[in-house]
Amino acid sequence: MKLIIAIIKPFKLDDVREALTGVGVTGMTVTEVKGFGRQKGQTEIYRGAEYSTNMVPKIKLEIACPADLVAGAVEAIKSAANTGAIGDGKIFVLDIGQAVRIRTGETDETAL
Amino acid sequence: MKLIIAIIKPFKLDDVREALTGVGVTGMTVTEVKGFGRQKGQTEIYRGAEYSTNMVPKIKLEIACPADLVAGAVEAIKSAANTGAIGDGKIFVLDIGQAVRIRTGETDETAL
Amino acid sequence: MKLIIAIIKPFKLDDVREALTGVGVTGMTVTEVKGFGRQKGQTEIYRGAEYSTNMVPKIKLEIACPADLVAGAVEAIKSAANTGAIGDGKIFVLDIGQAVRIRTGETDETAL
Amino acid sequence: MRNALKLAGAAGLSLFAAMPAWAQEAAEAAPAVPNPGNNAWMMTSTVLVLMMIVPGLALFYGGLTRSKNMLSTMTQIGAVACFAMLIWVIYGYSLAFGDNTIAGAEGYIAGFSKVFLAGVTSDSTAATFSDEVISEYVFISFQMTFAAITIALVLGALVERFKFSAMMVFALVWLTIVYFPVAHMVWGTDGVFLDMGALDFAGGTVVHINAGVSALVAALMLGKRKGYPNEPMPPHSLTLTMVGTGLLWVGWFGFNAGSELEADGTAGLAMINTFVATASAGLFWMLTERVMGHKGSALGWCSGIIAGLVAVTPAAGNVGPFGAIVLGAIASIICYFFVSKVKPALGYDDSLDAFGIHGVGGIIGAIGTGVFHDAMFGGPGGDLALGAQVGVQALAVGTTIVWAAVGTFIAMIVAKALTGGRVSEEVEHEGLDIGEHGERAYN
Amino acid sequence: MRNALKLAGAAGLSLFAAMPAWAQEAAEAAPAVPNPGNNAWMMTSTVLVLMMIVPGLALFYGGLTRSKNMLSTMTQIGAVACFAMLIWVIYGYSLAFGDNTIAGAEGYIAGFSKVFLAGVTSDSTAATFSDEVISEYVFISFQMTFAAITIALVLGALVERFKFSAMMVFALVWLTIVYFPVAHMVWGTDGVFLDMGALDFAGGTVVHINAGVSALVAALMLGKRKGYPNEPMPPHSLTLTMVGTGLLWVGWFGFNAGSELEADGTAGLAMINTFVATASAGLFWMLTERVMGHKGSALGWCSGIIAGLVAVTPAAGNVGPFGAIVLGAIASIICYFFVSKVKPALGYDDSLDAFGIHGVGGIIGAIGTGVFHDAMFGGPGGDLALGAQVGVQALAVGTTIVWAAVGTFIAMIVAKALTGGRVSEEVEHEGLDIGEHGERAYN
Amino acid sequence: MRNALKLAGAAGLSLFAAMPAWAQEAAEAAPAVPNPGNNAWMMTSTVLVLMMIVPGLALFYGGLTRSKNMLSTMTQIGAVACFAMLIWVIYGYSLAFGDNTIAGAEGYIAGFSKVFLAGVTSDSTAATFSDEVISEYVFISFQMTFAAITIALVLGALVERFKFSAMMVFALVWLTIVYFPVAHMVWGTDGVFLDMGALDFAGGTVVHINAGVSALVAALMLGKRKGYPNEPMPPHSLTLTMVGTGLLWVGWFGFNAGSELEADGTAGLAMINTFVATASAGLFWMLTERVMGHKGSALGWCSGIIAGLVAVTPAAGNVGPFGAIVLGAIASIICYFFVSKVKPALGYDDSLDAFGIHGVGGIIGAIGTGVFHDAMFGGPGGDLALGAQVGVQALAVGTTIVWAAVGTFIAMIVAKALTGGRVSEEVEHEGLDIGEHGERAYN
Ligand SMILES: Nc1ncnc2c1ncn2[C@@H]1O[C@H](COP(=O)(O)OP(=O)(O)O)[C@@H](O)[C@H]1O
Ligand SMILES: Nc1ncnc2c1ncn2[C@@H]1O[C@H](COP(=O)(O)OP(=O)(O)O)[C@@H](O)[C@H]1O
Ligand SMILES: Nc1ncnc2c1ncn2[C@@H]1O[C@H](COP(=O)(O)OP(=O)(O)O)[C@@H](O)[C@H]1O
Repeated sequence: MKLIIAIIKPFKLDDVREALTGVGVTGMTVTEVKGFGRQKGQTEIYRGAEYSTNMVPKIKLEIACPADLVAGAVEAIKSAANTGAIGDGKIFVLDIGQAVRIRTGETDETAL
Repeated sequence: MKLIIAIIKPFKLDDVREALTGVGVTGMTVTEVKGFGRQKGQTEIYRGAEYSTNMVPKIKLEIACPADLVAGAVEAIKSAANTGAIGDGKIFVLDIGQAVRIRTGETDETAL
Repeated sequence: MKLIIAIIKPFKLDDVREALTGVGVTGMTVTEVKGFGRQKGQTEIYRGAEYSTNMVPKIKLEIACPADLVAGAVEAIKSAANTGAIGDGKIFVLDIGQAVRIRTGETDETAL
Repeated sequence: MRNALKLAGAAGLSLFAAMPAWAQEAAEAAPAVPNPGNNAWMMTSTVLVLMMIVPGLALFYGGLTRSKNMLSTMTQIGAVACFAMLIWVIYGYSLAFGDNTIAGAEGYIAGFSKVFLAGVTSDSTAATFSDEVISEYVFISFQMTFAAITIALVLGALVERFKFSAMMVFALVWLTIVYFPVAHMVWGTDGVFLDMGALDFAGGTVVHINAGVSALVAALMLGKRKGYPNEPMPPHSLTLTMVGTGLLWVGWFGFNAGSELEADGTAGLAMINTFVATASAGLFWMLTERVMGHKGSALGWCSGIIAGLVAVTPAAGNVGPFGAIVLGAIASIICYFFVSKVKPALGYDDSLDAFGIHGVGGIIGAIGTGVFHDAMFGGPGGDLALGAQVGVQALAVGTTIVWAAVGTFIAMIVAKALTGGRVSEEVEHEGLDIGEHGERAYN
Repeated sequence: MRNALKLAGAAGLSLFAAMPAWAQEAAEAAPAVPNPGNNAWMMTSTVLVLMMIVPGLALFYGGLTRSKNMLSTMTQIGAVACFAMLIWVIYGYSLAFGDNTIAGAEGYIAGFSKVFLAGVTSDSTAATFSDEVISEYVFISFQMTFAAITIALVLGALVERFKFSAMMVFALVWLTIVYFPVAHMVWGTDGVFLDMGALDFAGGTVVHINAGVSALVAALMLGKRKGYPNEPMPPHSLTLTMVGTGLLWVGWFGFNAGSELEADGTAGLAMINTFVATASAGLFWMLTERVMGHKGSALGWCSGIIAGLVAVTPAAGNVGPFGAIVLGAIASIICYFFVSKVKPALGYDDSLDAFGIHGVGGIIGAIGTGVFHDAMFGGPGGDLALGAQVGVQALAVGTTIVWAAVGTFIAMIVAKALTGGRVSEEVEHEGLDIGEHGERAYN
Repeated sequence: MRNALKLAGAAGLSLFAAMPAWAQEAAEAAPAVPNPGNNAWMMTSTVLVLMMIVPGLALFYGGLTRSKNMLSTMTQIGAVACFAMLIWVIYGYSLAFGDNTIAGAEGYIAGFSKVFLAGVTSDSTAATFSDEVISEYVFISFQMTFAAITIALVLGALVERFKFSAMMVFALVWLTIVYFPVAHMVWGTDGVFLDMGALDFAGGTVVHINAGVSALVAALMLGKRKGYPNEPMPPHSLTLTMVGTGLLWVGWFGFNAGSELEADGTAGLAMINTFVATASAGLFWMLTERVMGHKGSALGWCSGIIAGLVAVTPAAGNVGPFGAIVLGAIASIICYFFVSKVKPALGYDDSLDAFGIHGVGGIIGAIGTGVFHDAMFGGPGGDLALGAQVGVQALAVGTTIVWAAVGTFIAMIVAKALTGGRVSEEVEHEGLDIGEHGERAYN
């Protein structure tokens, strides 16, 4: 089992979720985050005080899935989240050692 | 060392935290997230425009703990967070390679 | 490749980001979280009802970086985030199996 | 509104004393036409009382609830105010201020002569306490807002679990059997409280004691919120509660100084008292917190402001400014202890302290008015039989308490029977915003 | 403001009837000095209408947008109101209320005699509908707020994509070719609507039909928001929308009861109608939702309140309280269907339903005023030729619709030509707060 | 409030000219009774000024702070206003408006004759600038709100680090040695500024220059916020700041038009000027931002609105509408540069620009009043010795600046000595909400 962590642009969330559903992903967890990277943040000015935040609002997805689904899922995210512009985001894949569904106690792949 | 990631229902947070303290967990990090899965979200209507969000508010816990505590911690979460209804959430366990306590510089298990 | 997860005090964010940039880290993802640990939360009272939250606002950083950068990055975080007071936070290091830059499709270390 | 008969005489005299003879004759000869200044002030006052309800009270109460119940709290206040307004013009005004009475109920309720505002036109007038008049439509509107805010105040004890439909049924019954009669007792020309000489300048009995006691009884019958008192339920936005507090204070000048029905010097007295009693109460709550070993708090300031406003309501034109300051301080301190110590000890869930502040503060204000009215304490009342006045005040208070408690009991029984009264556990848990209204306050 | 000529006579008569002979003579002899009571009420009313704009409408509209466009929405409302005020004193007042006329345009527009408020001083007065006067500066200020709120209302259809600069150009043209002429038609002493006997107490035609129709035309010309209707665009803060609703209701008493220009019994009638029509509409919207199988909603309550206020605007002093209740209910039900069913079916993006509520509600109000004015429905109008009055109302409505549509078309063409009209896709996507103003509403 | 003596004569004349002989005699014979219209307007004005403080200023300032200091900011404003009200009735009114004077301090301070409002009853009256009167309780209340808002304004420079207790001590000393004397100099019947013919319609000197200069001195003595100017400190809710701006504008009509003390044509002039100067200033700030290469901003609009209101305060009834428009524009542009360029260059931390807007805008307004009062610029002042008037204005301004600076220095020394002045580093870091009040604004 793998944990896919994807950082995407907020307005791409719906597209990505649909793409993932399309390749068989049934669940995910979504967090509002701020990203720091090549993309520059907006500049805000308040009465002459300029703040360039450098922090850009992003959405983080966490998707646990069986190893054989990973390639498809990564591909789905990659194409759905792509705009071609700086700041499109990243995908990281980690190993999961164990998974449990709280409601049923099912474990590992059946738990996803 | 392991990193336990648990997605639970928000109102179960206090119960789960108490259960974890009971089995010797001394720290954790909590994030407000939205979950997408089997559980259906609420429908909102604003002047005739219906929005079914599909996204349900959840709480994500991250608990770093020594390997020998994992079984107990997972069990504690499982029983404390369980309501038997769809959407109770998941537990994932990952490996941690290294841990540091910033204040003291202690590392690995003593850092937790 | 490694994923560094750091929990720090919110007001240390700018210092830490600068320190990381100094050692060659070019990107990171930031989340507002609440931490539970040794540090005690503030007590709030509303018309006689006391709430001791036990939850302290923290910032979580996630930094994906090549293995050889990890030591420097951990060191940078450690010294920039340190105040010497309880609650300074933790650093965890995990393995990343795969990384993708969404915009270009670049993978692994070139994707970071 | 104060003791009409007594003060009317006095004001009339002083007014006439100040007029040349030709003008006195003219005044006697001419049919009553409202002075635009008085009409203007009463329209302004009416608008101010509406502002107390929406957005004032809606924000004050709403900020204190959890965000998942914000819209429910605000909507219940808004909708019940609307409902009260419609009931008021249909039969409420008639029952409270109509000019006939139901046989056998003299002094307790008026009759049906003004149902559907029968006979009222743009030229109709209502008498003030001197020999002036104001437009009756303005008077009806002004009093309408009093009925609306009173029922809305009761909700403070019931939020976060009371069904919208239950609230509507409750309001219908409660207004009919509690509010209209008590309003008549205080303000009706043959009202029993007026008759016994009870002082109540702006409706402390009708509005605050009435609402507070009813809130307590209704809260006991409805039961606690799930999780109370163990689960933390901190106010979701004290910012909004402070905005509501500010608007309530601002609007209360319509309530108190408007109750004089004229823009005269007594209205000015009611105004200054509404400033200083409130200022005193706001600071004394914070001071009491400090004395008790806590930090002076924002919610403490808000709570003190409201306690002071409640206490000065019956006193507004009946005491001097320094009596008002003392009264505000006393009300604030006692309400503090009631809300922070007595309520938790007793364990009932008066969620937003509708009883703890409006009920308790209202009782202190009513009794205190009897005391500080006396010239000895700087009041405009001359040297009175202090004990006797306090006795009269206490009798009016006691009657109101019993009446409100019994009436609320009946109204809650009916509401529960027809609607179930309380939302389901699931809705309470998800929040009434989604469960009852299908919306979220913040997206 | 109502039919000046007819009612002025009646009020004058009843006033004189109420005065002794010496006073009648005196009144005739003395040059007109404003009664402080009327001046006071009109200043209060003016302030109330400003409160409708900021913070009222700014919150009502702002709460309904997404948080990334909150400041843009509020700033556009605030800035366009400022701009309208300046235009008003420069030439708007003259064109709408000046005492000469442009040859050939009699009845449709006044002239330039009062450009830069030429000749107005602190001693100048404006006549009311009886033989009283108020200070002209007060009258100018009161009417200034009407111009300001009307253009701000139009923005409801254009938010989240209309450029700030485009809005300013649009406002300049629109006020000049739409607002000032229509205001003159309704309120000018030789205005064509006044002349034909159209009833419009507080400006339903000028303000609401005008703004609503213009909003529709402008929205069609501007195009939909990116993502509409597929992407969810829930209100970012219904809490603030409810605050705005409350303030609009509160302020609307200045609008409606102020339009009497005096603090008299007719102002009182306008006041009570503004209470009960609104209360009725607020509840009927929620009721309609229930009947349609949905939950009664907070936004439903707000929408009903506004629909009721809009509908009662032309009717305020022209119908009885029970006519007002029925009118409010009808407006609410029809607006509900328009906004929830007709608009989605037609597919245009009137973002915050400026047409669906102000346009539709305004038309219902205008026609309904013709009906409920009749004594048969409790109105003060005596037994009228009902059909004839309704015909006159419909004619005024129709003329306004055409005038507003054509004028808006021209104003939008100019605005687009000079500024592009719409923000770039990127700005629309990031939000106008950052894109147009370089700020965030919440940090 | 304007130059009482001069204008009183003029108004009196024109009033009498407008009355028939019998009425003149009657007016002379009868003891003074307040016209209900004037009393109504003054009560309304008083309520409006309270609304400027809570919720107006509390939101305006609070929205500009970080969310961790929101409650602290709002509570300090609310509590200091309460405190000022109590001080006012105890001895403040007497020192500012009492009818005796302390020997040797004639023209600078009144005496103790009205301590505890000695001798004031519901029948007491205060003279207006014509031969009318209003109820003294109303006048006391109106002036009370001026004292309360002025001390609250000072806090704008001190928020996010000033201790609650320090603020209370500071307020006590500052009101006593700065506010009451300066108020007497401007408004006392023998006040030195009045005597020298300085024009100050609604208290630009007493309120804005006074508060602004004091804010600057206090900020310098208190020191910068930790992290200023490197750490970003963006406003936590410009939405709430805009709400506060709207309420301040709305309430300011009570402040400015109320300062006429009557609902007459001059009040109308003050009203229209308060509209147009403000509208102009709001737009000109945004325009200046554009000219300087930035985006026109929401906070710019708010800042301009306040700058315009401040500048028109002394000018309100003393200039014509087009003088007001120019004055608003000038004030806005200069304040923009002061706040965005001069302050950062000098490096002190006037956190919310209390000096940059109230101080600077107040000075511009005071000097500008001397200019635009002249008939040449459309003012009501006739053809004046322009230079001489400007000299007088400058002298009053200069005196106020020195007086405020010295008094603030003393008050801060006392406050620091007794309370430490500033919160601990830890509290500043955690936020004053938790540290000083034990609460969070948002949960
Ligand atoms: N090394 C990293 N570790 C974790 N997150 C990163 C890292 N680099 C970038 N990110 C995340 O990815 C987002 C996009 O990165 P950025 O460098 O702006 O553009 P691009 O996606 O085109 O490479 C960032 O906003 C941040 O959230
Ligand atoms: N594959 C997944 N990866 C990450 N999180 C998931 C995944 N599936 C579910 N979740 C999280 O668990 C929550 C509960 O899942 P859901 O399918 O609704 O019910 P259940 O817990 O009963 O299986 C979801 O809201 C989501 O936050
Ligand atoms: N076992 C843990 N797993 C995950 N996060 C932890 C753990 N222990 C502590 N934390 C995080 O680190 C923060 C600081 O920990 P704390 O025990 O308060 O002090 P210190 O950093 O000095 O050890 C906590 O607020 C929490 O967010």
